[in-house]
Amino acid sequence: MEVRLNKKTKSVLSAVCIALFLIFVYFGDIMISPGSSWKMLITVIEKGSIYALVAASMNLLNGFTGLFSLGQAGFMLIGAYTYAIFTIPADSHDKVYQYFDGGLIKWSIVEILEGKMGVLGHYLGMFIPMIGAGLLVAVIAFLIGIPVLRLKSDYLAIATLGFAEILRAFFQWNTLGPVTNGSNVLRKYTTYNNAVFPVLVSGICIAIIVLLINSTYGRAFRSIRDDEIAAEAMGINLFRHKQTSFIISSFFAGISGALLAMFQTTINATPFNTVMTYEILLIVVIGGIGSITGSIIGAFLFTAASEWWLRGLDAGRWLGISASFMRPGFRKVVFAVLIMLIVLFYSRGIMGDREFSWDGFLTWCRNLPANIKAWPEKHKAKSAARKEARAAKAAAKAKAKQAKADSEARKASGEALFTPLPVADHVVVFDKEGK
Amino acid sequence: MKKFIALTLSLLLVLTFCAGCGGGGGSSSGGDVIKIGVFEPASGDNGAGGKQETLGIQYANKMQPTVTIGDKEYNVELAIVDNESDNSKAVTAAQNLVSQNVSIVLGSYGSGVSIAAADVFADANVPAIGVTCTNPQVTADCEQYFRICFLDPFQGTVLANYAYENGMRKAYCLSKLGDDYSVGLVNYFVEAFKNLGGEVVEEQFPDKNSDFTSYVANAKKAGCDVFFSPVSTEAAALIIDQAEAQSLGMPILAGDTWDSNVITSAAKGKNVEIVVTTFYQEGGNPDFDEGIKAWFEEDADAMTNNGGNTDLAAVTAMGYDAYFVALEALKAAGSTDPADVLGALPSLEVSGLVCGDVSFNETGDANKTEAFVKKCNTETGAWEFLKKQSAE
Amino acid sequence: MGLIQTWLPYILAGIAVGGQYALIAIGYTMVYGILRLINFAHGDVFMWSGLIMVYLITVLPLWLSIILVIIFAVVLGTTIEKVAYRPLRSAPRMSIMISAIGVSYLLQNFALYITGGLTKTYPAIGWLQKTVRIGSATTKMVTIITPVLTIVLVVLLVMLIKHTKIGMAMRAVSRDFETSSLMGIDINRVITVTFVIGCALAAIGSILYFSNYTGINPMSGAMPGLKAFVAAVFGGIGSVPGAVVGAFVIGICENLIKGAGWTTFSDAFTFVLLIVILMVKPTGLFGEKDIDKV
Amino acid sequence: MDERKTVLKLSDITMQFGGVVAVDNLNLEVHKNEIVGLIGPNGAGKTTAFNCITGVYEPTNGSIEINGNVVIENHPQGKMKDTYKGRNQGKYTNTLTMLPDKVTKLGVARTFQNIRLFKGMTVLENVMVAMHMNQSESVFGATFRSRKARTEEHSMREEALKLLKKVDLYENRDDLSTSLPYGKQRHLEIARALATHPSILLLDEPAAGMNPQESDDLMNFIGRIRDEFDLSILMIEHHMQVIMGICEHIYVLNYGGQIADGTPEEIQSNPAVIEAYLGGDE
Repeated sequence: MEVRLNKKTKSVLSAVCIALFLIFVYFGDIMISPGSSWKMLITVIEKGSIYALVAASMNLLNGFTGLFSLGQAGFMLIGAYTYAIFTIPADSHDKVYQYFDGGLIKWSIVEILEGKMGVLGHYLGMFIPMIGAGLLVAVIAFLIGIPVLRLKSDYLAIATLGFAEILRAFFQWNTLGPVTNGSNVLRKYTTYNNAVFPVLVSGICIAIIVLLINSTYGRAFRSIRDDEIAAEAMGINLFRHKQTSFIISSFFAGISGALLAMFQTTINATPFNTVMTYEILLIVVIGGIGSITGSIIGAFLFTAASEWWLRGLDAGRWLGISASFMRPGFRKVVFAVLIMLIVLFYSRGIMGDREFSWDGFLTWCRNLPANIKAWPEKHKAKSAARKEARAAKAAAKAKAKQAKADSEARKASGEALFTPLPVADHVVVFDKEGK
Repeated sequence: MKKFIALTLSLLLVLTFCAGCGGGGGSSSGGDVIKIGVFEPASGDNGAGGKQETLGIQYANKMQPTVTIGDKEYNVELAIVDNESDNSKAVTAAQNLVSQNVSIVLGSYGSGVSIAAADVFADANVPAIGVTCTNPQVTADCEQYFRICFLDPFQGTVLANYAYENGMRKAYCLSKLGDDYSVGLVNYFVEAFKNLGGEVVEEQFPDKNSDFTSYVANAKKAGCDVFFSPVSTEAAALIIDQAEAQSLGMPILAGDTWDSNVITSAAKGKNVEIVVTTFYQEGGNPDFDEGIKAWFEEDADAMTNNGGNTDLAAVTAMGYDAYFVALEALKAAGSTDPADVLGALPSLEVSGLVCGDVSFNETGDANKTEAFVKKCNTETGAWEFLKKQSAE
Repeated sequence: MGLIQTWLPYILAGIAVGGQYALIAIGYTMVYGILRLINFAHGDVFMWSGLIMVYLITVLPLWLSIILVIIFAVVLGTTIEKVAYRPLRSAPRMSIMISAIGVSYLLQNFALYITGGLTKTYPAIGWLQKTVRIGSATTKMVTIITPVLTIVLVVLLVMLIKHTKIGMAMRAVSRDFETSSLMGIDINRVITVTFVIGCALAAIGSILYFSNYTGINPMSGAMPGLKAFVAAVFGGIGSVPGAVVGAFVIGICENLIKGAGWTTFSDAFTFVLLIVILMVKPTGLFGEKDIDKV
Repeated sequence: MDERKTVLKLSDITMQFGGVVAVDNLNLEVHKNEIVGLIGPNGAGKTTAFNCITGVYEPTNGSIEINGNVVIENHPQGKMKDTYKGRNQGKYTNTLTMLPDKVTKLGVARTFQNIRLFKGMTVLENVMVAMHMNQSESVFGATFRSRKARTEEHSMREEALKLLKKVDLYENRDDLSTSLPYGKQRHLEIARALATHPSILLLDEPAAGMNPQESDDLMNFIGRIRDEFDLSILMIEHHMQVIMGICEHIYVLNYGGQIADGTPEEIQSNPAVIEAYLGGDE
């Protein structure tokens, strides 16, 4: 059974769902008391939406353009710092830059605009440095891309990883202290006051990414992912398109960095290391490489699991089970094992390369009862098939063993060792790149 | 099919967790239980120190598991979260504590995570007591943050004074890139040392570095009189090792982090001279010393968390004190409501603690005027008390 | 003369750490040569070898511990290959690399759980940690042993690759994976042997490295691992002598940079070197050019 | 000889990899609306020649003219100077290179020996990708759906659908490209190449793996598109029936070298060709 809705119904449905979600987040943040465990849900939504944006931006590169880049944390770092540096209120500079005589930049965009335009200026003052952060990251990505994007897959990965590490050292450099505060945290900068802010900003940015992917450029990116040589033969300038994708992805990574800075309220370069990049990559993998919906789901699941649901595993009590082996660190082991299981057995992730659609969702819902009913049958059939396969394998093994024993016996009896190789008239040479 | 199973499973998971978390949080906040949050690193760079500090709190909780507030007796439950020594994880970890409805929070070891979490505590109006985070920024702009230890400007000056008084004129200062504790303390030390007329060479090492050969060589090359490196214990052990290998030939000076059995066991049997400033001198309160050592002996987990032996770290004693300060605050507030506890803290005066009496000044810092100076006896692998040093 | 005296300690340290990187880098370069896979978990195998030593030495004599550590590393490495890489052999390149990152994440977190995040002190292996004097510099015995042992092992390895049947098979597989499998070479066996050699060398490297820098924590493998990989790229991936040369260059440069006062950028330098070499000579010092088939 | 305009001309093209000469001094011409065959045993260097024309490889020596302009030219340089084994060293002095996408923009489209469709995309999308280079909207305009982007997208879709109708793939337009049967995948690859508006089409073994009936159809198809799209075609093929059936001129390669060229009749009776294919008597 398939469900097909017309376009208008779908738009209305989507709009209603989004509006409801935003209202829930907005009032949730205001009304839920900090002492309630549901507050954690809001925190997870905040952080999850930020990670969703950076995961989507990484997916644009890895999943849609086929560029294996590991520089995301480095780009977030620049975004976070750029935003923070320009929004620290003037009278906090002495405290924040306590070792650097109040720093070099002694004003805040937010304050300047707020003085001139009031509340509107306040938000404008937040958006300008945020967009600025994205643009600066884009410029840096442009520069980094010139040498790096000519490299092949894994060299590209390791080179972008290297750049991220260099950036980190650079931002902690004492000589730049008057701007970056060296090794010390940046804080006191303007942050949002309701969780709906990051959700909304990430949502808009992800929508733009989706629009891009569905445009003619998105098609060109996907063709590069599927087959670089064929794409080039279709007149697509590889370098230019890779660069475009890299710059746009970095722009959004920069924005999400700025959002993360707001979420954390303090920023330090240390956590923006390879582990952070790996986490983002794992979110993309869990969700499905090549699915933006998947990245979003993955981001929320990842954040919720690691920051909330599995915390009990560290404290020794989880889902009513308590055991002495559940001590600090156990959560991360369980988590890593889960990720390995996904990578090995569900390598396509939750969504594969499919996206959410109302038709698909409703069809799935409608077929759910039937599928559940049919499940035991199917399972039985499957396990039977598996059993058969196992038996066949065992038989083949036994046969091979027998053959080997035979040949040993023949060898022992002095028969000629020469067995001609089967002559293949057509040798298929696979592509080494595994394209 | 596989996908379908996976989806249902994850859906189920989500539901159980939501239900579990929601229900669990609600039920435990009632009754006669009061929660104290422990915001400490159990992993990452400061994992070792964080665990030792937590041990002090746990031991105190074991000794005094109840508190009478008003007329009612409450069982004290510790809600421990791992902030992973990571500023970005600290925020959610702190939020996690707040959402468990804790009345007061203790911690953290390491100033960076405390600074990062300060806003969460401020938003929720939950009071926090820093145990050994010495960076002035922790309490400076946060009304909710108090602390029971001395501050870096004080400690830096004390160390500089000690160095200068003992005839050291040129100091090699090594801090860790991106670590606000060591960078901050070095900064204050340098300031004070230069004021006294000393000379300094400053260097920083990057994250995850384990090769300190060149730093030791640099100190020797510069002809320094003292090697000042108030870094985490992880790096400390490696520095001591290299100092021995290259015959450093000058004393190593460090702050409170080095007052740990990690250092003594690393230095044992080696030809190095290590001097630290700290909060507590073993033997200052024999009852406490014996009690906690006995606990280490009987509880294998506690022993492991203490680094495998019963040597006592200053941060453990501080953790112990912090717990009692929290209890006093609860009693003074006469309520389990975080806001009331916060109101009671500024005027609180607690005596009878193992590391000296505690009262808070207007920024919320403890009024402390002296630090203990200790030296490592490399033959016995134990700390020897040298003197009390003030900032004057 | 004065110049040498000043710089000798740095050069000695550089040679020592370079030798240790070299032993790790061989594992990277051989695996990459054959599977075209950056084995991100290799640095963690190295870390685990160190960790296991810490636990073994408490109950067993030194010689037995060393042997067991090497066996452990080999078993761990080949198991990783079997469980995490082999099922994905026909999957896209990116999947297998992600699997490698996942394994690395798992190994680190498991170590975190076991050690409780505390730094373990590596046991003192007798005379390896003895202090010796060379000219103006004092250093540990291991500093002098490392380069010698490294060179000996590498010579043995190169001989193995050049003159034995399995070595020939390895060269064939690294040249052309599919064709050599059509020629009747047991690919899986070659890959297993590669992992065995790589991990055994990493285990020996871990003994030397941690004798020199005696603290082990779950992240101890990450940085040496990355640097060793850079060394492998520098020397030309797939080339064993190249990896060794690259490792020594990186080790020495890193220490000289620290000596020159640029301590903030000592790690960043490694990556600058990587990017420069990839720009100027993407195939590394001794690498061979790969031609795409269309 | 042929009075028609020369659209593609290879002069002394030599491609040497290390010490192996894959293509040795190839001279070849394709005239307007002509169908030219390039044949030879396996490993004779036919596909390498294609790769030189399309800019995938840089030839070691020689020059390539497209529509009368020299667009690729090279001569042995650097280390190759001493190791060069081919002829005509010193005849060429310029170095002109061109990336594959530029060659395609000049009107040279190609298909591949082992089909290279975009696996994750539908049939329609595969064709639309090939039209991407002719659209002029910037990435911003395209993302935010400017009026221009919408009209261009619309006309691209219309044109692609029209093209699919012509190659009998209209019904399959929303299928994944890899789900098509083998023969249709070949058709799609050709349709995709046509979508770039080429004047010269390079077909690399279009009939590989086809039965006689299918190859007959293919022959008709190639002839049809030649007329309909006003193309000149250069094709590599092993099916002699196809080659002899539609090619006006045939070039034969063996071990990189050019051993013969001429009309199908001439080739069929050429002793060198027979020897190359059947092996001469010792």
